[in-house]
Amino acid sequence: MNHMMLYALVGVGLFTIGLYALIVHAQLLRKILAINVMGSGVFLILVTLATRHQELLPDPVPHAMVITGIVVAVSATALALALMLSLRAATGQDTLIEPSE
Amino acid sequence: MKNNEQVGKMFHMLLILLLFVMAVWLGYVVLHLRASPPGLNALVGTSLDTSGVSNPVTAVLLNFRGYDTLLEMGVLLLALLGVLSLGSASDSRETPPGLVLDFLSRLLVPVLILVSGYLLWAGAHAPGGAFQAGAVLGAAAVLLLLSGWHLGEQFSGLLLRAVLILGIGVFILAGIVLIIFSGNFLEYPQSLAGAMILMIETAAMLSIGVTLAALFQGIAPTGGQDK
Amino acid sequence: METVIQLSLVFDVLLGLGLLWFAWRSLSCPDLFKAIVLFISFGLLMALTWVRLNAPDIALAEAAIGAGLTGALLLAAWVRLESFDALNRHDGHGEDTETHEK
Amino acid sequence: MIILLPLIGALACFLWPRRTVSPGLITSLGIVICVVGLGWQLMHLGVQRHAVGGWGAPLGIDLYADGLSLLMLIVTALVGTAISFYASGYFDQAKARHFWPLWLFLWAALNALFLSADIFNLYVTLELLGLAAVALVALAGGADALSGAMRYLLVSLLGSLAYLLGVALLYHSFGTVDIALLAQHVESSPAVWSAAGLMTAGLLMKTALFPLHFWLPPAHASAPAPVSAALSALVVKGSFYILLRLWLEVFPSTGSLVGEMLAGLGAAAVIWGGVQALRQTRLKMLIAYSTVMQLGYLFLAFSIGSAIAWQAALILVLSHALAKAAMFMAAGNIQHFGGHDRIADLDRVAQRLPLTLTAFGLAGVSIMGLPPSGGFIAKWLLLEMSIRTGKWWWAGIMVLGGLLTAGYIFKVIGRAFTQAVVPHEARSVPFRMEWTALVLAALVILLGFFTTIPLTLMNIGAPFDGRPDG
Amino acid sequence: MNWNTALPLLIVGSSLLPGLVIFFLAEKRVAVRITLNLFGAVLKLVLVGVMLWGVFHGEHYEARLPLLPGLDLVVRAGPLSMLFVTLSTGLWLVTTIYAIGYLEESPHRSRFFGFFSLCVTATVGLALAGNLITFILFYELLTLATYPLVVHRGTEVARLAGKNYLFYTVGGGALLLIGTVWLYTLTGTLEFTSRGFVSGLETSHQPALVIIFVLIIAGLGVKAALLPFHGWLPQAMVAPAPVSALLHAVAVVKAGAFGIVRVLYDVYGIEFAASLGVTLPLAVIASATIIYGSIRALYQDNLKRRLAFSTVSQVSYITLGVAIVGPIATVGGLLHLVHQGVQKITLFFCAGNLAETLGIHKISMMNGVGRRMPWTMTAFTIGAFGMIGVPPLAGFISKWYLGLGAMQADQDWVILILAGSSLLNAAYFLPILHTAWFKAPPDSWLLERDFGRRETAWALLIPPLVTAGLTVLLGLLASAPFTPLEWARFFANQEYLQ
Repeated sequence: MNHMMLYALVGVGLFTIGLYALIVHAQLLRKILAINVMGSGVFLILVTLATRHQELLPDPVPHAMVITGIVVAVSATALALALMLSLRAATGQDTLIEPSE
Repeated sequence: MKNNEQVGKMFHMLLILLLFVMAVWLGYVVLHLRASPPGLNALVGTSLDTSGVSNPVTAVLLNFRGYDTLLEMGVLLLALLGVLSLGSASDSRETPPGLVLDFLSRLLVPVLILVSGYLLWAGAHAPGGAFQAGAVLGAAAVLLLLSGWHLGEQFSGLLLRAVLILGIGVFILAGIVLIIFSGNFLEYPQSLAGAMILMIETAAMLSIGVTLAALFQGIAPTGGQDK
Repeated sequence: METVIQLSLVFDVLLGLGLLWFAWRSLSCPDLFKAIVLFISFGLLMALTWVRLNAPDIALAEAAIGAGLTGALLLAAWVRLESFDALNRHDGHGEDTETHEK
Repeated sequence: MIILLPLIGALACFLWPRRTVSPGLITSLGIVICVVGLGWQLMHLGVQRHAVGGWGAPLGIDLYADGLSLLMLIVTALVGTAISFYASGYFDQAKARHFWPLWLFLWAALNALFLSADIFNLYVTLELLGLAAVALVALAGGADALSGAMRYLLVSLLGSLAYLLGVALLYHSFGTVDIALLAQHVESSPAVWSAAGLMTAGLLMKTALFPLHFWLPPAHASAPAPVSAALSALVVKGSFYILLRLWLEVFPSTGSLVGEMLAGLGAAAVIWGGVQALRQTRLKMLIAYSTVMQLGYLFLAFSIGSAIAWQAALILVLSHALAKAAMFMAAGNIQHFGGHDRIADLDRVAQRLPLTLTAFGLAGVSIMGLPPSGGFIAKWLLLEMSIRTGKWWWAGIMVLGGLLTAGYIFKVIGRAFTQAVVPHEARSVPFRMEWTALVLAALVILLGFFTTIPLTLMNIGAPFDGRPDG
Repeated sequence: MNWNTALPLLIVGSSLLPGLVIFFLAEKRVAVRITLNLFGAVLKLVLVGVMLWGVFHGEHYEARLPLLPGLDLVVRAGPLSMLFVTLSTGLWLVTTIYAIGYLEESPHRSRFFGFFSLCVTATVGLALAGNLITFILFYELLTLATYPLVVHRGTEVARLAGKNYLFYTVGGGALLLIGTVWLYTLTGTLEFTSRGFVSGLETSHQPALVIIFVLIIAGLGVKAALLPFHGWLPQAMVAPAPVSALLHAVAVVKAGAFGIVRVLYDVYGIEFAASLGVTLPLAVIASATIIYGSIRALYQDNLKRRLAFSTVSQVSYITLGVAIVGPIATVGGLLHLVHQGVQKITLFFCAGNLAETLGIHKISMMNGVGRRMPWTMTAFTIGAFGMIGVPPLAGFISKWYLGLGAMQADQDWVILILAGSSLLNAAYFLPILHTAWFKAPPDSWLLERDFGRRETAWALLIPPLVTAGLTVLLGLLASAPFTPLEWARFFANQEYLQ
């Protein structure tokens, strides 16, 4: 096992930090950042695990997956931001609100 | 009141504890995965030369797992649809650009466009490809938007939308045509593979770029926050 | 040879810690704008990491999309949030005033 | 290809926003035809496997269709068509131009999901599904809807990330993301267990099983009626379908403990959802909680775990989809009619919207699990199996749930008969909106008599016999 | 599908289809609606007549629809079903006529008659049901179809009554369902068969069987208004008179009683049930209900409520009769199923007439009403005497058989019950008659409606007279061919291996 695995651990760390922030922070922009950090963590794991033993060319399939993932992430982020803004416009606050009776 | 705070603290502690356990466990798992994963390396290697491109990643993205990419572009477009449906995108008002920004954009945009073109072309054999290229193109467009230039009427209409769906449209079209020819969805005939992939990529790049830009405009302050 | 391994190891450790630290800061620092900037730099570090993991394609994608465009989007959103606040501070011209500031 | 058609439709709608309705309807009819075609194929040629790009697993992505997927596709086609018709009467021009592309995207995502045999591809479809759903919820506008949508989006992103991490672990343990291949290679190991945990957790989050249901009611209740129908009837079923696939085929059968756990949560969901539904004062909230509850029933099958129990769960999926769609449409009519959905002053809807109330009532019959209805058959089978396997406590839960359901359904119907304190001015409800709801409700009643048909369909390729003990 | 399969379906359908059509009729299409109703009712009656003839000559009528693997929907004709089908069909016809008269120019008649037909469909369906699941299906359908009738008035009171009604019936349904499913897991079949299908099981299952029996009987007991579960019945009185008449004379209550008979004889088999030792407790509960109902009836001033409690008590005669192990008692019970129906519907019709023509709801307001409405009160009197069991009326016959049966099965305590309840019946009916006939009428009735020379509308007057006539005939010609007596005997012979 080579020390690339370090990045796998970093990935786990990012995933955890993101999850924590996602739960504790009320502010939406922050939640969105958190989600993105989590995503990076997952991608990191996804790729790192492929390089467990030194090969010449790394396994391209995870790479492709990660690129897909990144694009998905940016799309989701954009949508989330737009939602946040219109929510902000509608309620005047940038946190979630409880449904009114 | 005080009591509540205490409870809140307790939950907080509990949460941290749980997450910590999860992290440790996951760490253990990733470190002790089965020693020799088969991976698809070898397989990709062998079928690479029939894929029409020499960059394995592009091969996977556009050929082996092209279907994923197709759906993924769906996701991108979908996000845009969502943003538009939220109605925050509107005709942008002229905002006089900072001098620096203006200069920057004048300087950078052509470069960026060139770069994207290169990335697209290089994608076949070297790192790069539709997404990176599209992203760079998008970046260029964003710069333009920032520097006050905005999508004119002639763009906001049918034409713009046409460009937006160009990528996925071409993709689907190719797929269907290929069903007719080779019986399988998105199964490129060897000889044409390279060309078709390039074609799809070009379309994809354009759409991705414009989509990203549009996304930006949907959110950007120029998108008329008070109408 | 030994030393090269050692160096790379040190480099990796630093990079990893850097990632974690930036992530943590950007998620915890009180000022939103700072947070976004930190996030963007985090993205750039990610790109670096991808290179290190010899995944240049991802590196490009990350730099262009992950750091670049996401960053742009975030900043844009932030600016608009600010502008909302500005509006509220003045005369409360929101997109719809009646449901404003309940 | 069933997936492409709605995509193309969506693009068409996006391209020409002025005239969205006609392409939308045409597309939905087209999908129905395709599904029928696929059904014919399955019945005569058996299970279908299509290698996209001609590479085939593990390198490429496979599409796979057996009875299970077919049934889900049929449900989607039925409800989807109904929703399309309903929506064509529901939205005004401005909203319609946004609704149709999104809705068709959603539909495409569902079809893709039910046909995919590749866990990473499933991830992409999940995202497609999630984003489309969120955007549709936000379509309603207003603080509630937007907040609901936001919460929904965050949850669904979190869910898919957990799922993706699971995929990563599986891929690196076995070097493939194809379900069938995984099923061959998979063996118990910490990695597999964490993967199972992560994916299950992520999917449960999207399926809104009891403790993770918090996001569902606000989202489903605040969305526009046709969207609520789609979400409650179809979208949550998507992630449930993946769960089913994974536990039926991929993960080691020693998941019985997990099964018990899931069933326990399901039971909790039944009770909690029922009680909450009873306490609601707004019709759509009530229906949304009823969804939480009905989803609970599905998970009881994880404990009982025999082939028949799975089939029962599927029947329940089918009938719940039809019934719940009908209910939300009925609620939509009522809201459109009285301008509100407060249960307390429904104000004699029974007299003034007889068709709608009939639809609501019939759907209610199935939700309550009273004969004659699909819901009854499903409940009967589940009861039978739970007693046969000696797990009679589930039977108790089901009966209790039935009573709770009856409670909240008739709470609504009773109000519908009586005069409200403050009478409301009424707007007329479009003809097709009333009839669509009614037709769906009638279908679910008919299903009570012709259950044998879906039963035979879903057994093509015997998706349930893989793991007798679930 | 040949005639023998079609017939039972036709009988069920002959009220279902008109019902469904009626739902969609515009409110003012009175003529169409009435013709549809009557057509359906008459057609059904004719078909039933044909079937009676057929069954009597050993024809076998049955129709199946596969519901699940190994579980069919079955409608089948047998002596017991014929008894109940004939009763409900006959009474449906008269009630329809009555209802048409009763509900003139009142709102939402389409809805009313639609559900009304559904009710009868359900009743006939569960009478013809060939296995337990079919029975349950129609049983629940009945619950659902009656609810809108109970809340028909749309008042707050009506809503609460409906709520209460559901609380009982749906709960009962749940018990019934779970019992049935459990039974199914043990036996693997639910087909009604003479002398039951569970007796084959090995003895290890007997405790389970007892519990199941309790569950199912409790479930049915709710509708049959057995003692702890009778609460809904008096409250359901807010419904319009035809509904009360139908609910309490034919559909709901009888459905419960009928179900008990089915379970006792064709699921468990009376001898086997006796060997399980469940019949005696049932008989005791029934007796308790009889006495309790009568006593409660004594204290009601509201006419319909008094009738309701009388129903509570009278219906339990049926349960009592069939719970006494012995052919004659069985015959008595079944006879009462029919006779009580005919008599009680008469009484409700009359009560409706009083309310409709003179606005009388309380007994204390009935002074001398006999002179104002002689025909109605004659019918009422006949019905009342029938209930009390005065020879030669119908009620006497059934009670007579009950008594004989009790003796034959040497359960002499039952005689006491019968005697006691008859006394009580007398005690709560005779005062009514006395006030009606022998007290001086007030000079004006509140909200009286004038029908010229007739005391009230024809549609309201004919039905009670008809049923009263039936009461007499059933008493006099008890032993003529094709009477309920004969069918009851027919059935009893199948059930007991003498």
